[in-house]
Amino acid sequence: MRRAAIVTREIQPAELMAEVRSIEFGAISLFAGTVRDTNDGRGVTAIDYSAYTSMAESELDRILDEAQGRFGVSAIVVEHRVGALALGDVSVAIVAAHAHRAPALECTRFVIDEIKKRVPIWKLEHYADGAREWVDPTASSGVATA
Amino acid sequence: MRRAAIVTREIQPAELMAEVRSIEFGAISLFAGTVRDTNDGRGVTAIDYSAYTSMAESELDRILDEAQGRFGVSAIVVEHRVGALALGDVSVAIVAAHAHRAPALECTRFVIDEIKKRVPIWKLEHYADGAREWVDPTASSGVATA
Amino acid sequence: MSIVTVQLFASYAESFGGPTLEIPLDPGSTVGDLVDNIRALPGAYILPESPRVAVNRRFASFDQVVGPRDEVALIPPVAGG
Amino acid sequence: MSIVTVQLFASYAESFGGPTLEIPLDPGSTVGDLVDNIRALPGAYILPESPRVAVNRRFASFDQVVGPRDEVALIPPVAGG
Repeated sequence: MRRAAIVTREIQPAELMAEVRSIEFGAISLFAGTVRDTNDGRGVTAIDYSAYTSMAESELDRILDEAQGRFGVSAIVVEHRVGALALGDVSVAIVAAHAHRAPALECTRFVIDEIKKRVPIWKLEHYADGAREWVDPTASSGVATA
Repeated sequence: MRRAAIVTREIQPAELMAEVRSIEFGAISLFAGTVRDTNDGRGVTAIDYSAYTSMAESELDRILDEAQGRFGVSAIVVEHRVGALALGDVSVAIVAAHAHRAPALECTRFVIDEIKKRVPIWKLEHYADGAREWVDPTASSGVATA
Repeated sequence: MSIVTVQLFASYAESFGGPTLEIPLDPGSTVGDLVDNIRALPGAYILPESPRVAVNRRFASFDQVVGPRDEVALIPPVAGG
Repeated sequence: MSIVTVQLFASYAESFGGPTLEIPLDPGSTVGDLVDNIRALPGAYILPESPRVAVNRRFASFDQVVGPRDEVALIPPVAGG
Protein backbone atom coordinates (compact mmCIF):
# COMPACT_ATOMS: atom_id res chain seq x y z
CA MET A 1 0.00 0.00 0.00
CA ARG A 2 1.59 3.25 -1.14
CA ARG A 3 -0.41 6.33 -2.00
CA ALA A 4 0.18 10.07 -2.18
CA ALA A 5 -2.55 12.57 -2.94
CA ILE A 6 -3.43 16.23 -2.87
CA VAL A 7 -7.03 16.39 -1.67
CA THR A 8 -9.67 19.08 -1.31
CA ARG A 9 -11.82 17.30 1.29
CA GLU A 10 -11.27 16.79 5.00
CA ILE A 11 -8.38 14.42 5.87
CA GLN A 12 -9.38 11.48 8.09
CA PRO A 13 -6.24 10.19 9.84
CA ALA A 14 -8.03 7.08 11.12
CA GLU A 15 -8.91 6.07 7.55
CA LEU A 16 -5.30 6.45 6.47
CA MET A 17 -4.24 4.24 9.38
CA ALA A 18 -6.72 1.61 8.26
CA GLU A 19 -5.14 1.64 4.79
CA VAL A 20 -1.68 0.65 6.02
CA ARG A 21 -2.73 -1.66 8.86
CA SER A 22 -1.76 -5.30 8.47
CA ILE A 23 -0.86 -8.23 10.69
CA GLU A 24 2.63 -8.20 9.09
CA PHE A 25 3.36 -4.93 10.86
CA GLY A 26 3.97 -4.23 14.52
CA ALA A 27 4.31 -0.46 14.30
CA ILE A 28 2.28 2.38 12.83
CA SER A 29 3.52 5.95 12.93
CA LEU A 30 1.25 8.85 12.04
CA PHE A 31 2.02 12.53 11.73
CA ALA A 32 -0.69 15.14 11.24
CA GLY A 33 -0.13 18.83 10.62
CA THR A 34 -2.97 21.08 11.73
CA VAL A 35 -3.79 24.76 11.33
CA ARG A 36 -2.84 26.58 14.48
CA ASP A 37 -3.94 29.94 15.77
CA THR A 38 -0.55 31.67 15.80
CA ASN A 39 2.51 31.82 13.57
CA ASP A 40 5.66 33.78 14.27
CA GLY A 41 3.83 35.60 17.06
CA ARG A 42 0.85 36.73 14.95
CA GLY A 43 -2.72 35.62 15.48
CA VAL A 44 -3.89 33.46 12.58
CA THR A 45 -7.58 33.10 11.71
CA ALA A 46 -7.45 30.81 8.64
CA ILE A 47 -5.11 29.53 5.93
CA ASP A 48 -5.67 29.06 2.21
CA TYR A 49 -3.52 26.26 0.87
CA SER A 50 -2.78 26.03 -2.85
CA ALA A 51 -0.59 23.67 -4.86
CA TYR A 52 0.86 22.92 -8.25
CA THR A 53 -1.14 19.75 -7.90
CA SER A 54 0.29 17.53 -10.61
CA MET A 55 3.88 18.25 -9.62
CA ALA A 56 3.07 18.07 -5.91
CA GLU A 57 1.72 14.55 -6.36
CA SER A 58 4.77 13.55 -8.43
CA GLU A 59 7.11 15.02 -5.83
CA LEU A 60 5.26 13.23 -3.03
CA ASP A 61 5.64 9.99 -5.00
CA ARG A 62 9.37 10.59 -5.30
CA ILE A 63 9.63 11.26 -1.57
CA LEU A 64 7.82 7.98 -0.83
CA ASP A 65 10.20 6.21 -3.23
CA GLU A 66 13.17 7.61 -1.35
CA ALA A 67 11.59 6.75 2.01
CA GLN A 68 11.04 3.18 0.90
CA GLY A 69 14.68 2.97 -0.20
CA ARG A 70 16.03 4.44 3.03
CA PHE A 71 13.80 2.80 5.62
CA GLY A 72 12.37 -0.23 3.83
CA VAL A 73 8.87 1.06 4.47
CA SER A 74 6.46 -0.07 1.76
CA ALA A 75 3.20 0.74 3.56
CA ILE A 76 2.87 4.48 3.54
CA VAL A 77 0.08 6.89 2.75
CA VAL A 78 0.25 10.66 2.58
CA GLU A 79 -2.46 13.21 1.93
CA HIS A 80 -2.09 16.97 1.78
CA ARG A 81 -5.18 19.12 1.70
CA VAL A 82 -5.59 22.33 -0.29
CA GLY A 83 -8.30 24.98 -0.22
CA ALA A 84 -9.62 27.17 2.60
CA LEU A 85 -8.73 25.58 5.93
CA ALA A 86 -10.04 26.63 9.32
CA LEU A 87 -8.16 26.59 12.63
CA GLY A 88 -7.66 23.02 13.81
CA ASP A 89 -8.14 21.46 10.38
CA VAL A 90 -5.67 18.75 9.36
CA SER A 91 -3.58 20.07 6.46
CA VAL A 92 -1.35 17.01 6.01
CA ALA A 93 -1.24 13.45 7.30
CA ILE A 94 1.41 10.79 6.83
CA VAL A 95 1.03 7.21 8.00
CA ALA A 96 3.76 4.59 7.79
CA ALA A 97 3.65 0.97 8.95
CA HIS A 98 6.53 -1.48 9.37
CA ALA A 99 7.40 -4.63 11.28
CA HIS A 100 9.49 -2.55 13.70
CA ARG A 101 9.09 0.88 15.21
CA ALA A 102 12.32 2.65 14.24
CA PRO A 103 11.78 2.50 10.46
CA ALA A 104 8.13 3.54 10.81
CA LEU A 105 8.99 6.52 13.02
CA GLU A 106 11.99 7.64 10.97
CA CYS A 107 10.09 7.29 7.71
CA THR A 108 7.28 9.54 8.92
CA ARG A 109 9.72 12.18 10.04
CA PHE A 110 11.66 12.03 6.78
CA VAL A 111 8.49 12.45 4.73
CA ILE A 112 7.20 15.52 6.62
CA ASP A 113 10.66 17.12 6.54
CA GLU A 114 10.95 16.57 2.78
CA ILE A 115 7.42 17.82 2.14
CA LYS A 116 8.35 21.08 3.80
CA LYS A 117 11.47 21.42 1.66
CA ARG A 118 10.28 20.56 -1.79
CA VAL A 119 6.62 19.85 -2.42
CA PRO A 120 5.07 22.77 -4.34
CA ILE A 121 2.38 23.79 -1.88
CA TRP A 122 1.84 27.29 -0.56
CA LYS A 123 -0.12 28.90 2.19
CA LEU A 124 -1.74 32.27 2.43
CA GLU A 125 -2.23 33.09 6.07
CA HIS A 126 -5.05 35.34 7.25
CA TYR A 127 -4.26 37.24 10.42
CA ALA A 128 -6.38 38.53 13.26
CA ASP A 129 -5.44 42.12 12.31
CA GLY A 130 -7.01 41.66 8.85
CA ALA A 131 -3.72 41.27 6.96
CA ARG A 132 -2.90 38.32 4.73
CA GLU A 133 0.52 37.03 3.72
CA TRP A 134 2.11 34.24 1.71
CA VAL A 135 4.20 32.21 4.12
CA ASP A 136 7.87 32.16 3.12
CA PRO A 137 9.94 29.79 5.28
CA THR A 138 13.08 30.96 3.45
CA ALA A 139 12.61 34.57 4.63
CA SER A 140 14.52 35.62 7.75
CA SER A 141 11.33 36.08 9.76
CA GLY A 142 9.78 32.89 8.46
CA VAL A 143 8.92 30.24 10.99
CA ALA A 144 7.46 26.92 9.95
CA THR A 145 4.07 26.31 11.49
CA ALA A 146 4.27 22.62 12.27
CA MET B 1 -4.15 17.15 28.62
CA ARG B 2 -1.92 14.44 30.00
CA ARG B 3 -3.11 10.94 30.65
CA ALA B 4 -1.55 7.47 30.97
CA ALA B 5 -3.58 4.31 31.43
CA ILE B 6 -3.45 0.55 31.30
CA VAL B 7 -6.68 -0.54 29.66
CA THR B 8 -8.45 -3.83 29.03
CA ARG B 9 -10.65 -2.66 26.15
CA GLU B 10 -9.80 -1.93 22.53
CA ILE B 11 -7.57 1.12 21.99
CA GLN B 12 -9.05 3.73 19.62
CA PRO B 13 -6.18 5.84 18.25
CA ALA B 14 -8.56 8.38 16.71
CA GLU B 15 -10.12 9.06 20.10
CA LEU B 16 -6.69 9.64 21.64
CA MET B 17 -5.91 12.11 18.86
CA ALA B 18 -9.13 13.97 19.61
CA GLU B 19 -8.04 14.28 23.24
CA VAL B 20 -4.87 16.20 22.44
CA ARG B 21 -6.12 18.19 19.46
CA SER B 22 -6.23 21.96 19.90
CA ILE B 23 -5.88 25.07 17.75
CA GLU B 24 -2.75 25.94 19.76
CA PHE B 25 -0.95 23.01 18.16
CA GLY B 26 0.27 22.56 14.61
CA ALA B 27 1.58 19.02 14.94
CA ILE B 28 0.23 15.72 16.20
CA SER B 29 2.39 12.62 16.33
CA LEU B 30 0.90 9.20 16.96
CA PHE B 31 2.58 5.84 17.43
CA ALA B 32 0.63 2.60 17.62
CA GLY B 33 2.08 -0.81 18.37
CA THR B 34 0.10 -3.72 16.95
CA VAL B 35 0.26 -7.50 17.31
CA ARG B 36 2.04 -8.93 14.32
CA ASP B 37 2.06 -12.42 12.96
CA THR B 38 5.77 -13.18 13.37
CA ASN B 39 8.45 -12.54 15.97
CA ASP B 40 12.07 -13.58 15.69
CA GLY B 41 11.15 -15.77 12.72
CA ARG B 42 8.36 -17.70 14.45
CA GLY B 43 4.71 -17.57 13.47
CA VAL B 44 2.66 -15.87 16.18
CA THR B 45 -1.07 -16.53 16.57
CA ALA B 46 -1.94 -14.35 19.59
CA ILE B 47 -0.37 -12.53 22.54
CA ASP B 48 -1.50 -12.32 26.16
CA TYR B 49 -0.36 -9.06 27.73
CA SER B 50 -0.18 -8.71 31.48
CA ALA B 51 1.03 -5.90 33.73
CA TYR B 52 1.81 -4.86 37.25
CA THR B 53 -0.92 -2.33 36.63
CA SER B 54 -0.48 0.13 39.47
CA MET B 55 3.27 0.41 38.92
CA ALA B 56 2.90 0.45 35.13
CA GLU B 57 0.60 3.48 35.36
CA SER B 58 3.01 5.21 37.80
CA GLU B 59 5.95 4.48 35.51
CA LEU B 60 4.03 5.77 32.49
CA ASP B 61 3.29 8.95 34.45
CA ARG B 62 6.98 9.36 35.22
CA ILE B 63 7.86 8.88 31.55
CA LEU B 64 5.34 11.56 30.55
CA ASP B 65 6.85 13.87 33.19
CA GLU B 66 10.28 13.35 31.72
CA ALA B 67 8.96 13.81 28.17
CA GLN B 68 7.34 17.09 29.14
CA GLY B 69 10.63 18.25 30.69
CA ARG B 70 12.71 17.26 27.67
CA PHE B 71 10.46 18.29 24.80
CA GLY B 72 8.06 20.79 26.35
CA VAL B 73 5.14 18.62 25.29
CA SER B 74 2.19 19.03 27.67
CA ALA B 75 -0.47 17.39 25.50
CA ILE B 76 0.22 13.68 25.54
CA VAL B 77 -1.90 10.60 26.02
CA VAL B 78 -0.74 7.01 26.26
CA GLU B 79 -2.74 3.82 26.61
CA HIS B 80 -1.39 0.29 26.87
CA ARG B 81 -3.78 -2.62 26.58
CA VAL B 82 -3.55 -5.86 28.56
CA GLY B 83 -5.40 -9.14 28.19
CA ALA B 84 -5.73 -11.56 25.28
CA LEU B 85 -4.90 -9.70 22.06
CA ALA B 86 -5.45 -11.02 18.54
CA LEU B 87 -3.26 -10.42 15.50
CA GLY B 88 -3.59 -6.82 14.33
CA ASP B 89 -4.89 -5.51 17.66
CA VAL B 90 -3.41 -2.25 18.93
CA SER B 91 -1.39 -3.00 22.08
CA VAL B 92 -0.14 0.53 22.76
CA ALA B 93 -0.84 4.01 21.45
CA ILE B 94 0.92 7.28 22.19
CA VAL B 95 -0.26 10.64 20.92
CA ALA B 96 1.62 13.90 21.43
CA ALA B 97 0.68 17.37 20.21
CA HIS B 98 2.82 20.51 20.09
CA ALA B 99 3.04 23.82 18.26
CA HIS B 100 5.90 22.42 16.15
CA ARG B 101 6.63 19.04 14.67
CA ALA B 102 10.07 18.20 16.07
CA PRO B 103 9.04 18.12 19.75
CA ALA B 104 5.88 16.14 18.97
CA LEU B 105 7.78 13.53 16.93
CA GLU B 106 10.69 13.25 19.35
CA CYS B 107 8.38 13.00 22.34
CA THR B 108 6.44 10.10 20.83
CA ARG B 109 9.63 8.22 20.06
CA PHE B 110 11.03 8.84 23.53
CA VAL B 111 7.87 7.54 25.18
CA ILE B 112 7.70 4.28 23.21
CA ASP B 113 11.43 3.67 23.72
CA GLU B 114 11.09 4.20 27.49
CA ILE B 115 7.97 2.02 27.69
CA LYS B 116 9.95 -0.84 26.22
CA LYS B 117 12.75 -0.36 28.73
CA ARG B 118 10.95 0.09 31.99
CA VAL B 119 7.19 -0.24 32.16
CA PRO B 120 6.27 -3.52 33.91
CA ILE B 121 4.27 -5.17 31.13
CA TRP B 122 4.85 -8.66 29.82
CA LYS B 123 3.76 -10.67 26.88
CA LEU B 124 3.14 -14.35 26.49
CA GLU B 125 3.34 -15.20 22.81
CA HIS B 126 1.41 -18.09 21.33
CA TYR B 127 3.07 -19.65 18.31
CA ALA B 128 1.74 -21.42 15.25
CA ASP B 129 3.47 -24.63 16.36
CA GLY B 130 1.43 -24.69 19.60
CA ALA B 131 4.24 -23.46 21.86
CA ARG B 132 3.97 -20.43 24.12
CA GLU B 133 6.75 -18.30 25.53
CA TRP B 134 7.27 -15.23 27.69
CA VAL B 135 9.03 -12.66 25.54
CA ASP B 136 12.38 -11.64 26.98
CA PRO B 137 13.98 -8.76 25.06
CA THR B 138 17.09 -9.07 27.28
CA ALA B 139 17.74 -12.64 26.07
CA SER B 140 20.22 -13.07 23.23
CA SER B 141 17.55 -14.32 20.83
CA GLY B 142 15.07 -11.67 21.90
CA VAL B 143 13.81 -9.33 19.23
CA ALA B 144 11.40 -6.54 20.02
CA THR B 145 8.14 -6.85 18.11
CA ALA B 146 7.49 -3.26 17.27
CA MET C 1 12.33 31.95 -31.66
CA SER C 2 9.51 30.14 -29.90
CA ILE C 3 7.20 30.80 -26.95
CA VAL C 4 7.47 28.95 -23.64
CA THR C 5 4.50 29.10 -21.30
CA VAL C 6 5.54 29.44 -17.65
CA GLN C 7 3.07 28.59 -14.91
CA LEU C 8 2.95 30.82 -11.86
CA PHE C 9 1.58 30.13 -8.40
CA ALA C 10 0.86 31.81 -5.09
CA SER C 11 2.91 34.99 -4.48
CA TYR C 12 4.46 34.85 -7.97
CA ALA C 13 1.06 34.75 -9.67
CA GLU C 14 0.07 37.79 -7.64
CA SER C 15 3.28 39.66 -8.37
CA PHE C 16 3.25 39.04 -12.12
CA GLY C 17 -0.53 39.56 -12.25
CA GLY C 18 -1.67 36.23 -13.68
CA PRO C 19 -1.34 32.42 -13.73
CA THR C 20 1.06 32.20 -16.71
CA LEU C 21 3.78 34.07 -18.58
CA GLU C 22 4.54 33.64 -22.28
CA ILE C 23 8.31 33.94 -22.70
CA PRO C 24 10.03 34.06 -26.13
CA LEU C 25 13.14 31.86 -26.23
CA ASP C 26 15.72 30.94 -28.87
CA PRO C 27 16.11 27.21 -29.62
CA GLY C 28 18.61 25.59 -27.24
CA SER C 29 17.91 28.08 -24.47
CA THR C 30 18.34 26.98 -20.88
CA VAL C 31 16.36 27.44 -17.69
CA GLY C 32 18.89 30.15 -16.79
CA ASP C 33 18.11 32.03 -20.04
CA LEU C 34 14.39 31.73 -19.28
CA VAL C 35 14.86 33.19 -15.81
CA ASP C 36 16.94 36.05 -17.25
CA ASN C 37 14.09 36.89 -19.62
CA ILE C 38 11.55 36.76 -16.82
CA ARG C 39 13.64 39.14 -14.74
CA ALA C 40 12.98 41.89 -17.28
CA LEU C 41 9.23 41.79 -16.63
CA PRO C 42 7.24 43.94 -14.20
CA GLY C 43 6.68 42.00 -10.97
CA ALA C 44 10.05 40.26 -11.14
CA TYR C 45 11.24 42.06 -7.99
CA ILE C 46 9.65 39.20 -6.07
CA LEU C 47 12.11 36.63 -7.42
CA PRO C 48 15.00 35.56 -5.17
CA GLU C 49 18.55 35.37 -6.50
CA SER C 50 18.06 31.79 -7.72
CA PRO C 51 14.38 31.07 -8.18
CA ARG C 52 13.36 27.43 -8.36
CA VAL C 53 12.11 26.29 -11.73
CA ALA C 54 10.29 23.05 -12.50
CA VAL C 55 10.43 21.44 -15.94
CA ASN C 56 7.99 18.61 -16.57
CA ARG C 57 7.10 18.49 -12.87
CA ARG C 58 10.65 18.17 -11.59
CA PHE C 59 13.00 20.77 -10.19
CA ALA C 60 15.45 21.74 -12.96
CA SER C 61 18.98 23.09 -12.91
CA PHE C 62 19.77 26.40 -14.61
CA ASP C 63 21.77 24.69 -17.36
CA GLN C 64 18.91 22.40 -18.43
CA VAL C 65 17.67 23.09 -21.97
CA VAL C 66 14.01 24.09 -22.13
CA GLY C 67 11.60 24.53 -25.04
CA PRO C 68 7.97 25.10 -25.99
CA ARG C 69 6.98 21.46 -25.52
CA ASP C 70 8.06 21.41 -21.88
CA GLU C 71 5.73 22.03 -18.92
CA VAL C 72 7.51 24.85 -17.14
CA ALA C 73 6.72 26.47 -13.79
CA LEU C 74 8.31 29.03 -11.49
CA ILE C 75 8.13 27.68 -7.93
CA PRO C 76 7.82 30.19 -5.07
CA PRO C 77 9.28 29.20 -1.68
CA VAL C 78 7.22 26.17 -0.66
CA ALA C 79 5.27 26.14 2.59
CA GLY C 80 3.45 22.85 2.73
CA GLY C 81 2.77 20.82 5.84
CA MET D 1 12.36 -11.04 62.01
CA SER D 2 9.38 -9.97 59.88
CA ILE D 3 7.72 -11.15 56.69
CA VAL D 4 7.89 -9.25 53.42
CA THR D 5 5.36 -10.14 50.73
CA VAL D 6 6.89 -10.11 47.25
CA GLN D 7 4.64 -9.88 44.20
CA LEU D 8 5.50 -12.02 41.19
CA PHE D 9 4.43 -11.63 37.58
CA ALA D 10 4.59 -13.38 34.24
CA SER D 11 7.48 -15.87 33.93
CA TYR D 12 8.50 -15.39 37.57
CA ALA D 13 5.03 -16.25 38.84
CA GLU D 14 5.14 -19.42 36.75
CA SER D 15 8.63 -20.34 37.88
CA PHE D 16 7.98 -19.86 41.59
CA GLY D 17 4.50 -21.36 41.25
CA GLY D 18 2.32 -18.50 42.47
CA PRO D 19 1.62 -14.75 42.54
CA THR D 20 3.48 -13.95 45.78
CA LEU D 21 6.35 -15.07 48.00
CA GLU D 22 6.53 -14.54 51.76
CA ILE D 23 10.13 -13.82 52.65
CA PRO D 24 11.40 -13.54 56.27
CA LEU D 25 13.77 -10.60 56.73
CA ASP D 26 15.68 -9.06 59.65
CA PRO D 27 14.93 -5.38 60.38
CA GLY D 28 17.18 -3.11 58.32
CA SER D 29 17.51 -5.63 55.52
CA THR D 30 18.06 -4.38 52.00
CA VAL D 31 16.70 -5.28 48.59
CA GLY D 32 19.95 -7.19 48.04
CA ASP D 33 19.32 -9.27 51.19
CA LEU D 34 15.78 -9.96 49.99
CA VAL D 35 17.06 -11.17 46.61
CA ASP D 36 19.63 -13.40 48.32
CA ASN D 37 16.84 -15.04 50.34
CA ILE D 38 14.72 -15.54 47.24
CA ARG D 39 17.63 -17.20 45.45
CA ALA D 40 17.43 -20.09 47.94
CA LEU D 41 13.87 -20.97 46.81
CA PRO D 42 12.87 -23.53 44.19
CA GLY D 43 12.20 -21.76 40.90
CA ALA D 44 14.93 -19.18 41.47
CA TYR D 45 16.93 -20.54 38.52
CA ILE D 46 14.87 -18.13 36.38
CA LEU D 47 16.37 -15.03 37.99
CA PRO D 48 19.10 -13.18 36.10
CA GLU D 49 22.28 -12.08 37.85
CA SER D 50 20.71 -8.78 38.96
CA PRO D 51 16.93 -9.10 38.96
CA ARG D 52 14.96 -5.86 38.95
CA VAL D 53 13.03 -5.19 42.14
CA ALA D 54 10.34 -2.56 42.64
CA VAL D 55 9.63 -1.05 46.06
CA ASN D 56 6.45 1.01 46.33
CA ARG D 57 6.01 0.96 42.56
CA ARG D 58 9.48 2.26 41.72
CA PHE D 59 12.59 0.41 40.66
CA ALA D 60 14.85 0.08 43.72
CA SER D 61 18.59 -0.28 44.11
CA PHE D 62 20.04 -3.28 45.95
CA ASP D 63 21.15 -1.16 48.90
CA GLN D 64 17.67 0.25 49.57
CA VAL D 65 16.24 -0.82 52.94
CA VAL D 66 12.99 -2.77 52.67
CA GLY D 67 10.47 -3.89 55.26
CA PRO D 68 7.04 -5.46 55.74
CA ARG D 69 5.14 -2.20 55.13
CA ASP D 70 6.63 -1.79 51.64
CA GLU D 71 4.92 -2.95 48.44
CA VAL D 72 7.60 -5.15 46.91
CA ALA D 73 7.70 -6.84 43.52
CA LEU D 74 10.18 -8.82 41.47
CA ILE D 75 10.08 -7.49 37.90
CA PRO D 76 10.81 -9.94 35.04
CA PRO D 77 12.35 -8.52 31.85
CA VAL D 78 9.70 -6.14 30.56
CA ALA D 79 8.22 -6.55 27.10
CA GLY D 80 5.60 -3.85 26.69
CA GLY D 81 4.80 -2.02 23.52
